[in-house]
Amino acid sequence: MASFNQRLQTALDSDLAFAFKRSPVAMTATTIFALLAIAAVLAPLIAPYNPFDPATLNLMNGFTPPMEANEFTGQTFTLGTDDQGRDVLSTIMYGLRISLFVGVAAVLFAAVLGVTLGLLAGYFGGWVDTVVMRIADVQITFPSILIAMLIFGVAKGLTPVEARDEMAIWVLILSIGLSEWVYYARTVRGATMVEKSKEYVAAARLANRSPLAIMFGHVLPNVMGPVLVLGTIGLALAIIAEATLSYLGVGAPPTQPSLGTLIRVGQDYLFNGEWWILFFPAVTLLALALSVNLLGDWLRDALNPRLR
Amino acid sequence: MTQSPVLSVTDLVVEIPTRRGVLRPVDSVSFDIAAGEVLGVVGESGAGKSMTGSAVIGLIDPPGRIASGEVRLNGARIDNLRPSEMRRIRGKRIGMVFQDPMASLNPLLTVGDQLEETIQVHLGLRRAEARKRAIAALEEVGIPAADRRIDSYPHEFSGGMRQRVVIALALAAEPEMVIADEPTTALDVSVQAQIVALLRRLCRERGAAVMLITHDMGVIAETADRVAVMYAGRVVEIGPVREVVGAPSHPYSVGLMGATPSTSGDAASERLKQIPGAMPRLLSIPSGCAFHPRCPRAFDTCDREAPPLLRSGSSLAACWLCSPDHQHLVQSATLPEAIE
Amino acid sequence: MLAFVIRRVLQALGVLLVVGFISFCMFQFMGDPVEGLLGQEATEEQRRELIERLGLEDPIPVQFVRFVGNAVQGDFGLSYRLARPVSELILERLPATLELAFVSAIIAMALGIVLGVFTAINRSGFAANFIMTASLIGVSLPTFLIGILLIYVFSVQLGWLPSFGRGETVEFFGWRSNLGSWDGLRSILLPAITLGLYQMTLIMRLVRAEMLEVLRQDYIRFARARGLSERAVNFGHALKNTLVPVVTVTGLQLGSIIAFAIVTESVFQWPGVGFLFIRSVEFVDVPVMAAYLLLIGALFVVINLIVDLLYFVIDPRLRSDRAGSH
Amino acid sequence: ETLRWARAGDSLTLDPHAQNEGPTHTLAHQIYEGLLQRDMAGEIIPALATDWAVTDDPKVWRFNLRQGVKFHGGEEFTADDAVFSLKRAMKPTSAMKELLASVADVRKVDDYTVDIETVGPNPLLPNNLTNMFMVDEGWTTANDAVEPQDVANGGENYLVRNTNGTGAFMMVSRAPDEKTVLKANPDYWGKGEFPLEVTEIIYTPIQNSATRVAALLSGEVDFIQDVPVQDLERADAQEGLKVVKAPQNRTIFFGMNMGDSDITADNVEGKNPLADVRVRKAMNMAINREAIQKVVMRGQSDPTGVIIPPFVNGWTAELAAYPTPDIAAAKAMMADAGYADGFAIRLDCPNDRYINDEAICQAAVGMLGQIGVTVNLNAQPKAQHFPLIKNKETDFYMLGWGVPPFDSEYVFNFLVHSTTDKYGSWNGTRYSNAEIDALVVSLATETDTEKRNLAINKIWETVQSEQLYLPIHNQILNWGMKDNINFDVQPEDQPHFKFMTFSN
Amino acid sequence: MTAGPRPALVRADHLGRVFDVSKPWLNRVLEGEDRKLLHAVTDVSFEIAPNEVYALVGESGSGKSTIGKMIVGLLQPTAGDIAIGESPRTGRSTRLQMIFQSPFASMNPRWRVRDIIAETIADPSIDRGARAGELLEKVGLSAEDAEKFPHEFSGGQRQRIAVARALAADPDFIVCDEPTSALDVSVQAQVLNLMRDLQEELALSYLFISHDLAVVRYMADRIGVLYLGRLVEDAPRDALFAEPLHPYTRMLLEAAPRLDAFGREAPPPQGEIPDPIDPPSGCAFHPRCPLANRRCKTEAPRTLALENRCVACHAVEEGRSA
Ligand SMILES: Nc1ncnc2c1ncn2[C@@H]1O[C@H](COP(=O)(O)OP(=O)(O)OP(=O)(O)O)[C@@H](O)[C@H]1O
Ligand SMILES: Nc1ncnc2c1ncn2[C@@H]1O[C@H](COP(=O)(O)OP(=O)(O)OP(=O)(O)O)[C@@H](O)[C@H]1O
Ligand SMILES: [Mg+2]
Ligand SMILES: [Mg+2]
Repeated sequence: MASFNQRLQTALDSDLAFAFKRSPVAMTATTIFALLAIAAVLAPLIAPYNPFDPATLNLMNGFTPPMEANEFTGQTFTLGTDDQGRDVLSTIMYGLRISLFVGVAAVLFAAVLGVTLGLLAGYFGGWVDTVVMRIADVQITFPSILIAMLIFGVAKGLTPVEARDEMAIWVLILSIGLSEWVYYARTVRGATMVEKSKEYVAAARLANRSPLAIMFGHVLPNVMGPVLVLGTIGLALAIIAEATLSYLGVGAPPTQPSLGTLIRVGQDYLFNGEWWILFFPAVTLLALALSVNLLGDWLRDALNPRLR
Repeated sequence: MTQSPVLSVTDLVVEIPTRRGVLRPVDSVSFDIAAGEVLGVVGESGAGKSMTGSAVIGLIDPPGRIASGEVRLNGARIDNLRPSEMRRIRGKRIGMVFQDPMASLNPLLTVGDQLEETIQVHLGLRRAEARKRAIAALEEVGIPAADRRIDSYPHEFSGGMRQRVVIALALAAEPEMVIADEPTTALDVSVQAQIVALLRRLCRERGAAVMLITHDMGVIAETADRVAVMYAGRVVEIGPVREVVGAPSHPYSVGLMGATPSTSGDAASERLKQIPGAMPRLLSIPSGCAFHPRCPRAFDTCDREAPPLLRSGSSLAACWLCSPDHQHLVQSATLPEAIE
Repeated sequence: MLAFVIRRVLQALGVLLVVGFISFCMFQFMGDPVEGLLGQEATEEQRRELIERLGLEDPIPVQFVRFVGNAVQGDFGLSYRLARPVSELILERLPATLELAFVSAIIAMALGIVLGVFTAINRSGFAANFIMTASLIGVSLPTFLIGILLIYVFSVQLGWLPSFGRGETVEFFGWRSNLGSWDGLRSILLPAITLGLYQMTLIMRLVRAEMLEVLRQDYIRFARARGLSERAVNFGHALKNTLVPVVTVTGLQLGSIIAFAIVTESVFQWPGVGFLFIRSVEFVDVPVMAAYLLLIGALFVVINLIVDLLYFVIDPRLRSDRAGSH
Repeated sequence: ETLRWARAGDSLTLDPHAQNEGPTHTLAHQIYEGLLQRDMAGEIIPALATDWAVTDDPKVWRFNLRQGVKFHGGEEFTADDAVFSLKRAMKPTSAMKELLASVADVRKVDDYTVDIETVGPNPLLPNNLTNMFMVDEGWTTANDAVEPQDVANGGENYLVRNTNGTGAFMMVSRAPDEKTVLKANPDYWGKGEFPLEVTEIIYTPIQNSATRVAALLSGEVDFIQDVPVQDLERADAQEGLKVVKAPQNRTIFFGMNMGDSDITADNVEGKNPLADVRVRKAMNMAINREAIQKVVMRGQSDPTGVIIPPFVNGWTAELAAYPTPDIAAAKAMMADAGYADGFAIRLDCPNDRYINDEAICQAAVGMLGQIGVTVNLNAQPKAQHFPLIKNKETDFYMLGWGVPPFDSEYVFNFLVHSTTDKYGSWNGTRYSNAEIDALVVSLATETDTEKRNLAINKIWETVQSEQLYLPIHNQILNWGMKDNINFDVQPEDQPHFKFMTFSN
Repeated sequence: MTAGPRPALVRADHLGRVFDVSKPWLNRVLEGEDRKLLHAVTDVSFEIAPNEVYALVGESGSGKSTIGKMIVGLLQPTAGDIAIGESPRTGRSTRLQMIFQSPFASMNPRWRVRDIIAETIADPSIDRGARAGELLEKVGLSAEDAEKFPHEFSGGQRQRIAVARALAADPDFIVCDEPTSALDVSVQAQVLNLMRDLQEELALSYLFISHDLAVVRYMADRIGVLYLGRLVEDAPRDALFAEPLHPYTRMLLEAAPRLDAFGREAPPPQGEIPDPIDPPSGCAFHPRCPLANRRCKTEAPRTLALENRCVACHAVEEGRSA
């Protein structure tokens, strides 16, 4: 048990940590991401208002500029309010929650699905491989937007209207996840085929290990590097995809706006001077995606042994 | 060996700054190679052989660099030339052959493209002439039907043929000096013999000096005129091949030869001699003589001071045992047969 | 190679069939074409008549078979909304989208490759690092936001470039082109940049990564050791080898350029197929939507095929007879 | 002057009898003309008919045609063309036939006189003729287009893409959804009668409202319809631009299923909360119409308490009065009705049909939330929304209703009468009252205006006391244009460019 | 081939392995090609006695690894049988172990050494940690090393770990596939010595695969020479080196560089190994063979059993080889 400190120490001494401490970009990106994530996770505790509870909204607060008192109600909001009188700051925090939740869940979903299929395809080859890769081919024919619209269409037809708002988030996760798994599957399949031919797998077979034990015990840990990089970049992609879908009106419901929904709403007010409705969510989205992308980028370089 | 050397390396130091400190893969290396002479460079993996070769031809990847020392080609310094000038020397006056013939050729260009390109750059010929020269070069390295094969892509050749192409490329401009970095490691024994013979024949015909880098003692013994043994970035012994291979002075050379199994002799059933431990990493090179922790005959001076190359017979060895001050040690204990 | 092509074509047909089925099914769930077609005040009788005429009451497999059969002949029926043959509608608008995609792809590829090579060669230089970091902003900004920003800055604030539409077009052999007039060129600039920016960053980053990989290869060292100039090494040897993976990704990106044109076209009011698609979704114009999805599927498949064939051109290893054995 | 004009949608077809739809008529009006037309104030004025009157037979209207009018193709306009055009508009594939349902026959009297006979006396016939365009008989027949385009069946004919009208403008080129160019008709009969200052029209549909506004702001177009309310101020304030407004003939309201004993869209088992008039009244009381007007509509609406705009016969100020929002009183009424803890219900709402439709619904969600009605908003495109109402699949929905004949009867027929074959097709409230139904039916044949108006009043009283609908507001139309354009907003949202003038 | 003096521990009987390297079906149909079969191993028979080291030598692609994998059961033979002890072998057995060529690829880099070694421990009653430490000490490392990861060791140390892992299954027989070809001479000597010591101490049998005649000479009791998947000569070590019978064996011996042959300039052997998919007719070695005659081109030689050794060569059979 003394090994925890020891392990921590090992982790801190590891190449990755070393590279991390040396990279101001990585540190800044992590800080920004952490701040945004904390704001999202703690939103119900720290946000000044709850924008998702329509009964608490006062429409008369609508379009209040940042730091100015509303002309009817006299209330003041740090980042102003949107068209429904929602506090933009609180809405961004809650919107971040949705964006992050959808992003993380979509990535997890895509990764689990893609990694599993990739492992199976790469390890067993043959018809398993053919089937998985042909599905991937079809899948890749549809860009994520179309996949999402498709799933939305289907989900819309299948779910009762009452359930739609709750379903919306899960449908987003499903559709983004489904459009991304191919990348994991392809990467993992390739890496698995490389790993499979390595002698340690033969050694494990000699020890009478089952294929599943070999796949998950031996191969999986060794293909996780690229998966980690893909996952980080995929997180940024998923966040942007969610925003785009919500922007197109097939994402998060208007009563529970995500960053994309906020931008869609805000875009209508760009030309008339009510810039804050678009600006703050857009900047937040950019900061979120950028920090994740920077991290992914850095991670890719840091994990690449040849660049070290 | 009285004529002036084609290549002369003096106190060459290569440094690579890394985040864990500055590495010295090559440390105060000196040697000469005369025209028509083959200098074999042996040593275990990581000893700095390739790095020395790269330093000579000026191809050390940044951030690595030549920190000090001189490289002279026919008397003129080449280690401080501008890139454009160095480029004119590379390929033209110094040719280089790498280990892996599979990887040395650009897979997307035909063999002819790569040959003609090189010939045009160095000899300033027109395309048609360059092509003729290229075919001739291929014939010379023993590629049958060269005029047809010239338009083939590298993958259409077997490993041995590919290495012949690489040699043709390296020698296309008739350089005075050839550096062959493990030219046969990736090949089978029967092909290895062919390639070594080819290299030796071509260089002899052209009077080129050859630096033959390998870790195969046997190849060195059969091919080289002189041998330099490297250990942890330094030349520990250099001298005529018969002496260094047959009767080495440095304990490391002794160990190396003893550890090499052989197809001849009678010692087949006897144990191989073995040197304990392994070569140190560049980050933790021991003080003094780098070999002293593994050396069965180390004494107190060895871990304090690095030995210079000292004369021992007709070769030079970097070992305090060869120093006149320590001759008594040599005499008192005749070299033990087995170092274990 | 013939076998390869045939196999690819067969695969492509399989993919298209699946795509067709999906697109067909998808629209079974979306909206009610009858309402879209007849409007608010139609009588029950009219509705029944229409349902019958469109065959909307047949079992789904029957409808699908009919759909495929017609699709094969290029007949996607008539648009519910515009009452014109879908194939004609699509053909009419395809040039706008293809041209937009083409210009975006050119911008993306030209800039992407140049910047990628630049950042790879000057790996640790300030400019390269700056470009690399800035490029991340490119991949972090959603397309729609880029479009809005460009319009805001270049049309509304500066008034330099048009904010919508194709502007003046010139007709060459029945192909209406933006590239023939100054106004047309001005009009295509903002949408093309919007659409191409993301792909450009992707291509640039890919080229850089591949180039760095290639520059580490032995044959590059060997080329240097033969005294070839940096230029010959970087462009004659390294770039060519970089192109193999870049071609695939660029090919795939071209496909997604066309698909992502949906967003750009709707922001810039670009009269292309993507715009047609969005309008059709609003009106639940099933034939147009189905045809669009099939078109995208077909484009992807064709592009993939071309990419695969390009491989043969670029990489001699694939051309050899021994490709099957290793 | 060249006029660059943009609006959200494009004309659906050029065949003037194939679609009964605003934007389609707008374009047609520039090219074709009817016997009569509405001017920019909405008044009926002569067009191809110079005068008209009921003959001695109250079932026959006589129209005297304008002489010397030429089609763009050079053919002269005569009574034959008028008879042909009206008959064409009555063909089964015509979308205009419902408007001529009362017409029994159309007869040529002489070359410049036409009689229209109706089934019964129809004093309102001219109202139905303003969008009834005249085509040339010879040209149409020669091009094999006697039958109007069969839109429902995906048909096509020569007229879909070719035009030959008598109007002030002629087609130069057209790419649907993209760009249409018209130029002035040099031989127009109305020279001297209309300003005719516009010489060329370049019409570009721009669906995205931000882009449309951007186009106006950046000067790429001169005139746009449907300015988003939030940009009115900016557009108006911008140097060289102005916005003109007028009330529109359209009211926005919510409908509630009060007729069924249980409904599916709520969370109450075995009961229909909307069936209780106290609940409906409470909900009406919870809606803050002024907040919607101020914030959502930026003042561009007239809050109202009745589902007809003021120009419609039957409208009174009392009907239009609406309660001030009173959450406490509303809650009390909810408690009275047994819903002290409220209930949940789904609200179906279009998101691409009315001005800020989705935002209004969202606002309502918040307001109703304050009296304990938890509303799940289902906003979707009109193509999916309207079938819900027609198929009676929604229990709480938004709808907007225009009244082209300017009479309450039209509203009652569609929205108040219980749903039968002929009536109540848009009555999503499932309200059914035999007495009221009988009254509604009687309006059609009642010729005594006073009696008729009394009946109308009676019906409205019931509608209001039953709180059949939750009215929100009447929409206000606005057009944005260059400062130098003089143009009034037409209440039907139909710009007739021949009336446009420029001041320099 | 020959029945040894002792009962054989491992017997390979007319072993063969064919790989299908044909192009996909469609290509073959269109291009009118036949199925392409690669005969990696053809008709190979040998026996390994208990406590004997049997070596297979041959150049790259001669089928050495394929035979090794078939013996341990990683590959199924397409022809012939393998018998372990008395019974024909069924399935894989942990009593047969293998040591691989690459000290880097043969160990999962994410696993601790203890787990790597323990994975092969077959007996569940054994305390794995203790056993791993024990084995590490046996191969000259320390028990504490069990906690480390493979990358913390040098190549030679890793090969020792590989030996420890093989020993963990308590095997009688270990296939060593070029275990030292990735190592430096000084380290190679350590590993070879260790393997020899263990073989004696634990009475193991090895199938020792190598392309290096010198190493084989040091390790093996008996040597089989492979050329293009066929066993061309099989002889006790000393006999083979003293008097190689097959021309290929002679060529190999000739070509091997020697430490004491300074400046030797023997003419190098001719030609390269042919394409195994399309091997020469008759005796596969005939294009490179100085003794080849017409018969060699057409007729594959049978295996000639001589006293204590065998060889497959027409020239030897006809007595032309002297
Ligand atoms: N870019 C680099 N960064 C850090 N260390 C390096 C780099 N390149 C080489 N080295 C180290 O320099 C030392 C000398 O390497 P070099 O390639 O010259 O060895 P070598 O004797 O040729 O070995 P081999 O027989 O394996 O080819 C090695 O320890 C190697 O790890
Ligand atoms: N899985 C496989 N599929 C197809 N061909 C194979 C396969 N494995 C081996 N071969 C072929 O079988 C032949 C023998 O291969 P093997 O690996 O046994 O040779 P080897 O003697 O071990 O060579 P090396 O010294 O290079 O390890 C070779 O030609 C090889 O290409
Ligand atoms: Mg080297
Ligand atoms: Mg092998």
